[in-house]
This record gives sequence, structure tokens and C-alpha cells, in this order.
Amino acid sequence: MASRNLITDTQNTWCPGCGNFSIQFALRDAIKGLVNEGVPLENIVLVTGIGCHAKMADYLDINSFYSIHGRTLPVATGIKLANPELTVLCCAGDGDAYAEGMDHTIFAAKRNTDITLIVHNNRVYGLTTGQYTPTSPLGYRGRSTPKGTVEEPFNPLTLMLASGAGFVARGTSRKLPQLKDLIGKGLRHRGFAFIDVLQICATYFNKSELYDTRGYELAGHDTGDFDAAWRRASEWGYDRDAPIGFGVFYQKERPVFEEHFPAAKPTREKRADGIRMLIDERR
Amino acid sequence: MASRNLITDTQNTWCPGCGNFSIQFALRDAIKGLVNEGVPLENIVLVTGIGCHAKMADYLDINSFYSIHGRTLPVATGIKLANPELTVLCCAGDGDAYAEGMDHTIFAAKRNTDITLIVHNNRVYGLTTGQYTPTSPLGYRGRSTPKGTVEEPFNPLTLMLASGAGFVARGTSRKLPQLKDLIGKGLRHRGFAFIDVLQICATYFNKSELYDTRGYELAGHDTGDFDAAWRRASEWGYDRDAPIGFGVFYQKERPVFEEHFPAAKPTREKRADGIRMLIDERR
Amino acid sequence: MTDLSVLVGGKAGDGINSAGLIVSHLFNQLGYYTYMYYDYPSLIKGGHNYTITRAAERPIGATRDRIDFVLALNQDSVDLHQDIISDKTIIVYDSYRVKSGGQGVDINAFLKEEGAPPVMGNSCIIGAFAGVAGIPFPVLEEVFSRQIPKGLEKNLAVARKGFLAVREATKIPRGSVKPSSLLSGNEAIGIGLLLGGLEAYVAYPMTPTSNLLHFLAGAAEQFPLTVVHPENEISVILMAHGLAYGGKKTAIGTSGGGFCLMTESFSMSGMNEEPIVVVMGQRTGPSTGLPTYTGQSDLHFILHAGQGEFPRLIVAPGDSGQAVFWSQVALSLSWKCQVPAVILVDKTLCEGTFSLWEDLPRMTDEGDLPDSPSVASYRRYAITGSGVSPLRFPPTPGAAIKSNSYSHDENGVTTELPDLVVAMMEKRLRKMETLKKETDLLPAVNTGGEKTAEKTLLCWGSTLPVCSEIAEMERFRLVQPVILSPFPEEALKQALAGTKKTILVEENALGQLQMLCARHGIPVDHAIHRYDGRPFPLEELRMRVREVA
Amino acid sequence: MTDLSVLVGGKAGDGINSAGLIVSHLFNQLGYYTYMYYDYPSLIKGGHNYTITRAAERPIGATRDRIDFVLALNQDSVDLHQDIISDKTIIVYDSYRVKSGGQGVDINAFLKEEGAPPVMGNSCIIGAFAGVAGIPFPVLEEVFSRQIPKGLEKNLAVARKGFLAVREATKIPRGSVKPSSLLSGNEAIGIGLLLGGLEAYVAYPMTPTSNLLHFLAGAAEQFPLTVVHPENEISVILMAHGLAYGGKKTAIGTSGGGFCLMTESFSMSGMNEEPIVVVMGQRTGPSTGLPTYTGQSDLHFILHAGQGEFPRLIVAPGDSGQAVFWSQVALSLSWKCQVPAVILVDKTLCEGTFSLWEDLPRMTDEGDLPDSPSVASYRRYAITGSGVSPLRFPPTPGAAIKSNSYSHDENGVTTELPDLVVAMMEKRLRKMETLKKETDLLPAVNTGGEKTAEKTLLCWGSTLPVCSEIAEMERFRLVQPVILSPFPEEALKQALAGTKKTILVEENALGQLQMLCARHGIPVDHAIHRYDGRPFPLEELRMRVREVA
Ligand SMILES: Cc1ncc(C[n+]2csc(CCOP(=O)(O)OP(=O)(O)O)c2C)c(N)n1
Ligand SMILES: Cc1ncc(C[n+]2csc(CCOP(=O)(O)OP(=O)(O)O)c2C)c(N)n1
Ligand code: SF4
Ligand code: SF4
Ligand SMILES: [Mg+2]
Ligand SMILES: [Mg+2]
Repeated sequence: MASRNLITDTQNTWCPGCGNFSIQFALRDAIKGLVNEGVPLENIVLVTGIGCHAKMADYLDINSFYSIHGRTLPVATGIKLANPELTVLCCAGDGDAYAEGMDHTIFAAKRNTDITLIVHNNRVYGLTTGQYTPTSPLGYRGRSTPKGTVEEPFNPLTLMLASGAGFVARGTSRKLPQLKDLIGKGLRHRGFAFIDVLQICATYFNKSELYDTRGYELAGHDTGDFDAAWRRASEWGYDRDAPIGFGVFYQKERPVFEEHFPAAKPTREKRADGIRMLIDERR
Repeated sequence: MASRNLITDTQNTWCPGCGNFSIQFALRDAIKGLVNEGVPLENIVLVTGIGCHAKMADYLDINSFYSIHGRTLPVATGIKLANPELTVLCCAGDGDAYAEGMDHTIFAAKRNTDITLIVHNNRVYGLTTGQYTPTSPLGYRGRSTPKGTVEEPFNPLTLMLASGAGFVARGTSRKLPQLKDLIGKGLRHRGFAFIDVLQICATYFNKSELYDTRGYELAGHDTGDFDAAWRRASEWGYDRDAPIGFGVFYQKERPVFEEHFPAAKPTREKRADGIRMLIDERR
Repeated sequence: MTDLSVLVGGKAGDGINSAGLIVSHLFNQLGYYTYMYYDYPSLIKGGHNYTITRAAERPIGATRDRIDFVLALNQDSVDLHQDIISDKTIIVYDSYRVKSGGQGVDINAFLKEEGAPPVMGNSCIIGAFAGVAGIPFPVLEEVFSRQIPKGLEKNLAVARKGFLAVREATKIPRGSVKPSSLLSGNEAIGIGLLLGGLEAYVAYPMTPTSNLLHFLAGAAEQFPLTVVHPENEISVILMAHGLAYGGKKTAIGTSGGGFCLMTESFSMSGMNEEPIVVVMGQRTGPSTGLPTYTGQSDLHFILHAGQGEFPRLIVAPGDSGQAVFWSQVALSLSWKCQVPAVILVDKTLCEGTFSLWEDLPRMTDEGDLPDSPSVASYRRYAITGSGVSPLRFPPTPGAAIKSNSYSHDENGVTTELPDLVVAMMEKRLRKMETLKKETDLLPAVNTGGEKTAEKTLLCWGSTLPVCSEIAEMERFRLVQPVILSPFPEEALKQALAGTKKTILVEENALGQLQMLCARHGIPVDHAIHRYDGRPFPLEELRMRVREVA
Repeated sequence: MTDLSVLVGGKAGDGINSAGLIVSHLFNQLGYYTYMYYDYPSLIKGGHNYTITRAAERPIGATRDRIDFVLALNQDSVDLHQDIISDKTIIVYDSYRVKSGGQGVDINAFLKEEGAPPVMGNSCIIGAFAGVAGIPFPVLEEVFSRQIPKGLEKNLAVARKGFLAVREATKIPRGSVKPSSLLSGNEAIGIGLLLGGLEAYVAYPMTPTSNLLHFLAGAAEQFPLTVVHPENEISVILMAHGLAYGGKKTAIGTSGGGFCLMTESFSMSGMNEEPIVVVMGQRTGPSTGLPTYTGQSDLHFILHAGQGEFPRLIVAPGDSGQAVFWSQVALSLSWKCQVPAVILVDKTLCEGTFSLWEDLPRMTDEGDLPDSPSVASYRRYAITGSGVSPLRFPPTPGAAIKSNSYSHDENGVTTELPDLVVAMMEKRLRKMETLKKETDLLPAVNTGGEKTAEKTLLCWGSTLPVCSEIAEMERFRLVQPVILSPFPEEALKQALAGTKKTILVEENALGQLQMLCARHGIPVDHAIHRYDGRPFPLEELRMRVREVA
């Protein structure tokens, strides 16, 4: 099973140079890592939104739920509730996770469902031709904002910290080995794991140079220290020029949502008894 | 005009002892304060969601838009865009602002539209008979969670700070003069003003004692210091026992959203010219 | 024939709903079928709530134009109901709060004497009711001990005070009906779903289905059942998608406004073929409208909700018994045919309480999963003659199970190739035929009254009981299509065969079933509408029917 | 009669849409009406995009089964279109990337010579097209200088290289038509809205209406116009509510999935009577479906979207000219009658480009606000005979303007009183009659072809042009209801009077207009469906029509 090639033979339609390729490789390798550790491949489920990033569902030869725009996390939550044994991860776009479905992102963090969320944060709506998103810098000119946006971006890392996320990390499609490592860590974290991936959009927003020159790897950072995490995460606001840290900002375990729900299917007898009781109570 | 009684003669149907009464008085007085300073009463618009709190739209004799559940802020944004001269405020429930419409709350903060949001945070869905909300404490027993909730609440103050809100305050229906003062400050703040009001729900969640005994007024706090605001706001997580600060946590002005849009109506001539140009460009 | 109506009224917070239920249970013990209507405005304390319990020796589900007993905990209970109060009406009232003819009870004093809290006032007035109505106190004791788990002693004590404070004004005779369970529509739906194998229920509170959430949340522990109340309705239906993908039989519940938010993912279930079951409780629209009142104005919205074309099952039960049966059917067929299903009800049914006089249907068996030739070649969307593809859930070793909202191939991989798009569309549409074959085996059209009469009362949903009764009185035919999609055109035409005059009754303004009938070439001669949020009382509707019959 | 078709094909990113447009403009200058179809999959770079420009001396809006010129920037442009390529087809191709018969052009080399970027390859092949088609280079220069604002010199230089690299294979004659504006459906809608007095446009990007957002965002500065792209569609429609409440004429745009998210607030506009105008571009469903392809499968969803019953205006224009006219009407009538309006279009219309041969309609005048007796007694929902209440916006001194999603009284204060609920409901429903009176003054049903023929082609929306053409060829009657709500039943019956055979053409599987006709007792004899996301080409549809005619 582990030897199955995880890439489908579906024709890939990402633009040449797109950062999604790196994420795909990192993700595939991270999954292989899990499988090597004994996680059955069939226990892994990928949920995606709609957008360039979401084509991952077609390209990876694993269980997948190709959802609608903005709606990865509630589907993933349902899957975890159905079967907590499954390893569930989401590939979402920044349009998906920070605009259309922002509320779900906050609530997944709040609930601490054991899901790994990888946000392909190319800071544009790629598939709908490059309009601004909540993480585009102030003044970004897209086709819906030809004179430049008038809104400052928000910082998804601090938002996730404020929402109670127990694993907050940032990677980039420009640093493949680290990204693979971060995804692996996220998948192994018990609880909601949030990974913002600064992804290059080769066509609409190629910030390779920015991420290469301003990016640095978090080192000597105590991932258990919330305040330190907050300070590091606040360093760069997705806008003005500042050093951009990559790595795990924060990690802390707390009880996961799904463990509070029954895992076993009710037997026929139990069901019949229960119904009888309900009926009798109302007699 | 200022002498108009701001309370309609509609029958009030809040429960006896409900904290909404205090909010109503505080709000009315704050509005009177504005009117005394020369703001024409007809320039003030109230937008409400759906819930007990939202009956404010029926009870205050001012312009109002009684919207649907969860949807105050985008309506308010539209009104501000239509006419930036108007003073627009929202009365929302915690169900409204933190569950059904959480995304709008974050985006209103991000955009910094000049709206004052008063959240009647009774920490339950009042009008639908007391189910838990995102700010109910862990273990809260409502009718949808008879064995107690399994989710920790989130902290709306830190979330708003992380979203870029330029005015973050907390009051309570238990402290009327301070509440009036906070609402007044919010209304005068140019930009998005967020006021979480710990409101007593006399029927489903009467935390009078908690707010009275653990509440304290912020004093000697530098509202311009983001880190200090963060620390103060983090003190109490809407859950465990801790001191509960009331007052303005943070205040900072930045450009408001609506100033980037045309305020003037296009003249007939301008419109005709523009259309002609568009048609000609395509010839 | 005995046919009695009891109004219990008071402020919200006085426990009127519970009191009305106890009254219903008294009649249940006395040997009657009962029906209870519950009327309340959208507020938590104060205002005016009331219930009307009706009891008779035939199954019923409507109120009448006269009231035999009034139990008044507030002045409105007398003042606002003058239209149904006559000089024959026996009134007992809280003399501390109400001025009225009839017999007053100083509830306040009795509560004080017993050291009982104000909310037990309703027990006191029920005691007084038993007293005036000649109901033996042991019957009341029996009912209290079953229905009031907490504080039984004290409740009985204040009831006894009420009982003794009045004089018997009449004696309700014992009826002949075996006591049965009294189920609200919401409870009936819940039980039907459980019979169908429900494993998870997800909902965001919204009248009139909130109580289904509460009911299942309360029942969750003993089954076990996964009950979740998430941040909003969008999340609700998407969690259901995830649960279904993971193999759990799931239902969700809401009302019109919440359903709006679900439509996008409802359409997704048309494409990804996850079985999604929605309990959709109508109320008075448009928009927030009258949130605690009734209506039947969402049928066409539900018939066509979501972009694109796909088969869907819609059942509209008319009382608790039908709600049990058809909720089970909806869950079972949704899974069997992999189509979304809607249990379309309304406030009258959801929050009305009915004697459950039918036997419970058999529990759905765990259907064996349809065969797939070999797991290694598993294709989630394999093209089949029936349109239904084999269903598997992760983990299935050797298979990658791909659910997809895009147009996709048999493996679930996105495609834009015209021929494949058409083949997959036709596969999905074939499920409509498959589903139709299933529903043709069921009593999709319910008939009653004089089955060969030339005049027919046509109705759907919660107007069933009132229309049944009128059909019997007037010796009309009664026809109720219960399945509204796939539309049982032939069965309905057959049920209407020989009719000379069809009178359609609907609680809306524009004629929702009427439009559907017109589309299928089924003529309607008269349509009777009501749209003030209140259900038709028996005599009023009967008069309106007679006007056109 | 000259009737030429040109296919331009290449990878996404090659600038195929622009190239196709330039080709259309060449024909425009040469004296022809043009129509351009644009076909692209859901990806950004790579894959296969193509346009087909058709030119003729009559207004057109459909493609044909043969192609006269192919401009191939990739191999697929030749390989995937063999069904429409014949030995008469003149092919010019990029010899660096394509193997084909016809004339090759070494675009790569020419670009290098001119130091031009790869994206200018399309200019080069257009030059070659002008060369083989005998189009004088000055015509090309004229078109380039108007249509290519940036880098004109370089584009002309590479075009000239292409022009000179081929030999003339035919000579397109000059046509007789005066050059006109070429408008995509999206642009036409935008211009119609602006003519109607649009002050704000709010949208979240979604194919096929994203380009309307882009168009209006680009035009925003000069009007001025408020254009907002918020966090999601829910926010979009609620901002529109706020803008309308504030007095700004506003439109919003989306497709089916986004519209789903708007339905709740669409219903709110039924209750609070804020005029909301939605541009709703259909694509292939259900769900994500084929996002860049077409469909006509959302009509009934739109007709009934949102809980509860309320009047709504739905217009379905069929080409750019109609789109201009009816978009203006939709905005104007929505405000006049205070009802929500939907401009129901599809991908074929939105992203097709048409010669605008009609004159522009007159701009809507600023309607005087209806009178209200005195501002001090202003009531937002005053009951009137027409159902339309006087509209005022804050700030209105002395008035409290209360918009409300609950059932409310004339002042906008919530009510649950049955009589008042009914009175207000009937007030709102009266607007349906008022609206109908307005639409009866308009050409709600468009007719063409032989107006008294016994055979009729019935169609709606973007199939208008192809059906018109066939109707003329076959001497059939052509009938297109443009207004779909309030349904122009009488006008449609009149337009169909004397018809012996009605053939309905729809791009869906279940017959959306057919269901609506059935509801209104309008018989359809044959229905022709297509649901692979592609519009009907002329000859194919003609054949299918002939099969049943
Ligand atoms: C409800 C809804 N609204 C809009 C769209 C159109 N849409 C498709 S993808 C997309 C944006 C994708 O942006 P992002 O999530 O950042 O993904 P990317 O393409 O950048 O990877 C949008 C708006 C949609 N499919 N559904
Ligand atoms: C879309 C939608 N879902 C659900 C409801 C039902 N509903 C009405 S009020 C309410 C909760 C109100 O809670 P909150 O916002 O906290 O207000 P409160 O009553 O506590 O003041 C809900 C869920 C609704 N009206 N609309
Ligand atoms: S548009 Fe951007 S994100 Fe999308 S495939 Fe191309 S490069 Fe990648
Ligand atoms: S339920 Fe609670 S919030 Fe609502 S009116 Fe009563 S006390 Fe106030
Ligand atoms: Mg993106
Ligand atoms: Mg609340």
C-alpha cells in the first residue's frame, strides 16, 4: 500500500512555476511518512475547497472530499465525528479559509477538532483570476480593485492564536523540506493544526523574492510560550516590510472535540430499547 | 428634536430583570448625548440582528434596520457607504455576532468601517430558549447540550484585537453609567468600535453575581498600548475564574473604509458621458 | 359523542405548554384521543401563551370554534378568547391575577401555603380543572407521577389544593380509547429517524424545529447518537456531508431562513450524491416573518432549491403518526437512492401534540451495502442501470473514495468532457426513476373520507387532520399527497378519479400545491387560503369549504 | 451571403480571448455584425482555450458547424476541432508549436526579432490571419490602435511580420454594416444598469459574472460608482440592503452557488421591501459542476428562492442588446415597485460578445419620490392601493425610518396580530399586480421569424439568437418570453395563438420553462434539451428541430 504512487494520472493544470506543486510534493511526502509509521493509507482523507489549490483532490490518489468554496473544515469535522480513527486534513485557499469560510476556521480552532488545515495562501483568488483576498497587501491591484485595495490585510496567525488554535505554523512553497516537516508535524499533532503556507502564485502574485529575502526559519523559539508565539506571529502583518518567520509558532495539546462523542454504532437492540423508552416516557 | 422621547410605545417583551433594559437606557442616553452635541437625530441609524437584544429596533424611536440573525454589520457597512454622514450603530447578540455572523464581525474590524457594534453578550441564545453560544463557559447546560458543552468559549476581545479593531471595550448591563460612557465613546470613535456587553439573561444565564464580584473598572490603563490591551483582554477567558475588566481596552484611529468611496451621486450628465465613453471604447 | 376542548393560558414563563400537555395526558388516561395546539409569540417571559387540548374518541388534529374549559393564569386567557368562550364554557382562573366569571382559585395563597415556587401555579390550576371536570384525583396523580419527574410531591400538593378549592361543574365521562403515547410532531420525527437508523443529528436552533434538536440531544446518551449544534446552518449541512461521507446516517433540522443557508450544500448533495436528510419546519414568511407561527409557503422553494437539476425526495407528513412513518422512509430512501431528502413540516405539526394511535413501524434493517465487483477497482460513481453506485466509506483498503462537487468521472475525478458530463448527469437523473419505483411501493397519496365521493378535499401537510374531519362530516373524499417529489402524478390522478369538484386547502397565499397540480395537469376548482400564521380551526374551515362546495 | 467563422485557439495564458475580440473587431470594421463565443476550462495557464468569431450581415449570436479560418497557437486548436474543420478551412498556425496543413508562421522567431514578449504571439497570428484573409493592413492598424492601448507599436510590428509571412488565400469582401460597439453580455448588463441609474455594485467573484465586477470596478472612477468586493456573498447582498436603505441604487452579481448564500436576504427583501437587483449568471450545475460552461437550469430555483411568498421581477435577456434594455428595466422597476429583481443570464450570454446594433435606450430619469402626506407622519410601510409605500431615506428630519424583516405594521414595528399580518401581506402581494401592470407595458414576450407560422420555436435567454436564426431559415414563428416573473401568461398565449406545434429549446435536462408553461396551461409539443455545458451550434440545433418539426 505504502508503495502506491500517490499521484493520480489526471492531467495537472496548475500554471508552470506555481507554488502548489511544492505543496503537493510536501504533502505527498508527509503522507508517505505517516504511512511508513503504520498509518494505513486508506485512513487518510483529504478535504479541499474550490480554487487552484483544491485541485489537490484530483491529483492525490487518496480518499478525498472535493467540497465547495470556503467549506473544508465543517466537512472535515463531520468526517472526524463519523470516524475519529481517520486522519483528516484540509487543503484550503486563502479565499476559502480567510474570506468565504472565515467563521469555520475560527470554530475549528475553538473546537480543537483533530484536523490539519493547510492554507495555500497565495494572497489572491487564483482560479477566479487574481482578485485581492484578506491577506493581500494594502493597495494590491486586482481586477476587482484596479486602483488598489483600500483594506489592510489581517494576520491569520494572530487570529488563529486568538481563536485558541493549539498548533500554529507558517511555511512557504519556497522551502520544500521545511514545509514537508511542518505538514508532518501538523498531521501528528493531536488537535487542530493550522499551517499557513505562503504560496507563490506564478501568474498573479509572485512574491518569491520577498519570501526568499525576508523569510527566516524560527530558531530557539519556545513553541510552548504563547506570548512568544504572539510576538513572533505579529512581527510581519502580511503588509509592511518585516522579517517573515517560518516554522512552528505555537503548539499545545488540549482535549479534542470528537472524543466527546460516541464512536460506536448503536446496536439494533440498543436502538430498539431506546425507542421503546422514549415512547413509554410519553405515555 | 432632541426632546423627542426616544422610546416607542410598543409593548416591551423582555423578561423582568433582563439586562437588555440597562443597555436600552444606556444607549438612549448615549444617543441623547450625541444629539445634544448637535448630531441630528435623523442621522442616527440602528441595525439589529434577530434575538432578544434585537427588539431594540422596535423599542427605540429612531431610524432602524431590523435585519436577520447574524447580519448586522454588512447592512451597517452598506448604510455607511450609502451615506458616510450617518451615525450607524449595531445591536447584535452573541449568537448573532460570534456564531451566525462571526465572519462579518472580523471583517468589520479589518475594514475599519465607522460603525459602533454593541454585542449584547448574554452568553446564550436567549430568544431560542437558552442554548449555548461561543462565549458560554465550558460545561454549560443548555437544551442542545443537556450534559454540558464540550467546547471552551473563545474570547471576543482578543479576537477583535487580532482582527485589527481600533476600539475595543467591554461593559456590562450591571454598570449602567459606565456602559453609557462606553457607548458614547464608541459612537464618537471614528472607525469600527467594538463593545462587548456582559448582559444578564435573567431567565437562562444570570451571572449578576459573577460580574458584580469579579468585575473591576480598568484604571490607569494605557488604551494606546496594544500589548497592554492584549494582556488585559486575556485576563479572563469567558470561562475560568479571573478578574473581569470593564472599560476601554484599546483605542487607535486609522483610515476608515468608507472614505475611499465616492460620496456624491453622479450627475445625469456625468453618467451620460461615462456611458458614451464606455460604448465608444468598445467600437 | 364526547368532544371536549380545554384552553390553558398564561404568560410565557408560566409553564403553559407543560400544563397543556398534562391536560392532554389526563384525557389520554381517561380514554380519549387528544390533540394539543400550542400558541406563543416570540418572547421568553410575559406576553400571552396558550394551549388548546382537544379530546375525542376519534383521532383528531385540529381545534374547534368553541371551548369547554378555560384554565386562566392571566387575564388575556379570558379576554382574548371571547370568540370561542360561550356561557357554557367552564372557567377556572387564578383569582390573584384574573377577573372573570367561573371559579376563581387563589393560587398565590396555595403556593405560599405549600412553600411552592410560582411556576407550580400551573399544577394548581390543573388540580382545579380536575375538580371542576370531575376527573378523579387518582387519575391526576397517575399522570403527574409519569410526567413530572422533579418535585412530584409538591406539585401534587398544590394540585390537591386547587382540586379541593373548586366544585365539580360537570363530569367528563370515561372514554373507550386505550391510552397511547402523546407525541409532538418534532418528537415523532425524531422517533421516525431513529427507527430509520439515525446515527447523527446536527442543527442550529430555529423555531419550529429547535425542539427536535433538544429531544435528540436529550436522547443522545442512550443510543448512542452524535448530536452537534455548530456555529451556523452552513456548518450544519457541511458536517452532515462529512458524516455521510464517513458512513453515518445523519439528519439535520432547520426552518426556511436556515434552509436558505443550506441550499448551496443541498445542491452539492445532488452532485456528490451524499445522502443528506433535512427536517424543514415551515413558519410564516417571508424572512423572519412570524417566527413562532405556521405556514405552508416553502414547498416550491424546497422543490427547486439549489442550482442545477437533481433528484430529491420530499415527504410532507400530516400528523405525528405520519411523521414517524415518513421520517423513517426519508432517511432510508435517501441512503438507498443516494439522494437528498426533505421532511417538509410546519409549526403546527412540529409543535402540536398528537395521540400516537398507530403501531410503530418496524425498524429499518441495516441494508447490506450494494456489491462492488472488487474493492481494488472501486469507483465511487460507477455508472449503473439504476443510477445508484455502490457506496463505501473510508477506510476501505485498496480504494481511494473520492467525493466531488465538480462534474466528475466514475472515480470522482473532475471532468469537463462533454460526453462524460452527459453520461454522469444521466446516471444521476436515473436515480429519479429508481426513487420513483421505491415511492410507488408506498402510500404516496393518502386518501380518506368517502373514497368515491364526487367532491374532494385536497390538502397537504399539517392540514390533514382538520381536512379529514371535515371530509368525514361532509362525506367528501379526502386526498393528501404525502410525497411531493418525485411527484406521484398517477397515484394522485387515480385518487382523484371521478371527482367533480376539487377543493384545495393551503396555508399560504399563492397556492403552492395548486401550482404543482397545475404543472401536472390536475385541475383544482376552488382553493382556500389562510396566511395569518394560524392553523384553520375546524368550524371555520368547514364553513369556508361549504361556501364553495 | 457572407457568413464567416474564425476559430482562435491556444493555451490559457496565450491571450486567446483578446485575440478573438480583435478578430471580431476586424470584421466589425469590415462591415459585419459579429458574435464571439469563448470556450475555456477552469484553469489559468495551459489547457485549451478557444474563441469562435462569426461574422455576417445580419445580427447573429450562435456558432456554426463549419469553420472558415483557424488561427492555431497550439496543437489542440487543430486536433480537437476536426468536426468543424474541412478541406476548405484556411489554417494559419504557429509553426514552432503546431503541426498542421495550411500556412505556418514562425511566431517564435518573429517575436525574437522584435524583442516582443511571448504573449504578443496572438498579435502575430492575427497579422497572419489578415494576410490570408485579404484584410488590408490599415484595417488591422485601425483596430489595434483602438483596442490595444498598451504596446501598440510592438504589437503592430509583430502583426506585420505575420501579415507578410503568409500569402493571401481568399479575400473577405467588405460588408455593408456600420461598425458598432462590441459588447459582452456582462458589459451590456453593466451599461444597462448604469443607464438605469446604478450607484453601487457589490459582488464576490464568480464565473460567469466576475467580469461584470471587473468591468464596473474599472468604470467606477468616472461616474462615480461605489464598487465593493466583500468577504462573501452573504455580505454582498446585505451590503446591498444597507445601500438600498440608504437610498443608493445598487446591483449585485453572482452565479448559482453564490446565489444560494443570498437567498435568505433575498427573502428579506420580500419582507422589508428594499429594492435588491441580482445579476444571476447560470452555469452548468448542480453544485460546482462545470464552472466555466453554460446552462439554463436555475430558473425554478430563482422563481421560488427564499422562504415565504413575495412578488419578484425576473428578466432573462437573450443577447447584448436585450441585456442593456432589460437590465435597465430591472433596476428601474425594482425601485419603482420595491421588489427584488433578478437579471437571469448564463455563461453563453455573459461571456459572449455581440455587435450592439440597436440604439441605446434613454437613461432612466430620477423618478420623483412618491409623495407622503407629511414627513412627520411618515410610515415606511404605509398601506396603499398599489401596495407600494412612499420611500424615504435617512436622514429625513422628523421621521424614524424603520426597515424590518419581521412581519410589521405600517411604521415598521414588529407585529404578530393576525389581521395586521394579513393586511400587510396583502399590501405586499398587491405589488405583484402593480408590477404586472408595468411589465404589461413592455415587450415582455419577444417574437420573431414568421409571426403567423403554425410551427413555433419557443426559447428563453441565450438560446434566442440561435433559435431566431433557425426560425427564419425554417419560416417558423419565434417566441421568447423575456420576463419570467410576473409570468406574461396572456402575452405568451397571444404570441402562440394559432400555433399547431410548439418546439421548446432549453439548455437543461428537466425542462425549466416547460414546467412553467405547463403550470400556465401552455402546451409544448416537443422539447429539445442539451446539458453538456455547451451552447447549441446552429446546424446541430436546426437538425434536431427538423427531426421533430
Ligand atoms: C460560493 C462561491 N462563490 C464564489 C465562487 C467562485 N470561486 C471559485 S474559486 C474562488 C477563489 C479561490 O481563491 P482561493 O480560495 O484563494 O484559492 P486559489 O485559487 O487562490 O488557490 C472563487 C471566488 C465559488 N465557487 N463559490
Ligand atoms: C438563519 C437563522 N437561524 C436561526 C434563527 C433562530 N434564531 C433566532 S434568534 C436566535 C439566537 C439569538 O441569540 P443571540 O444572538 O445571542 O440573541 P439573544 O436572544 O441572546 O439576545 C436564533 C438562533 C434565525 N432567526 N435565523
Ligand atoms: S493562478 Fe496562481 S495559484 Fe493558480 S495555478 Fe496559476 S500560479 Fe498557481
Ligand atoms: S430570555 Fe434572557 S435575554 Fe431574553 S429577554 Fe429574557 S432575560 Fe432577556
Ligand atoms: Mg488563493
Ligand atoms: Mg445572546
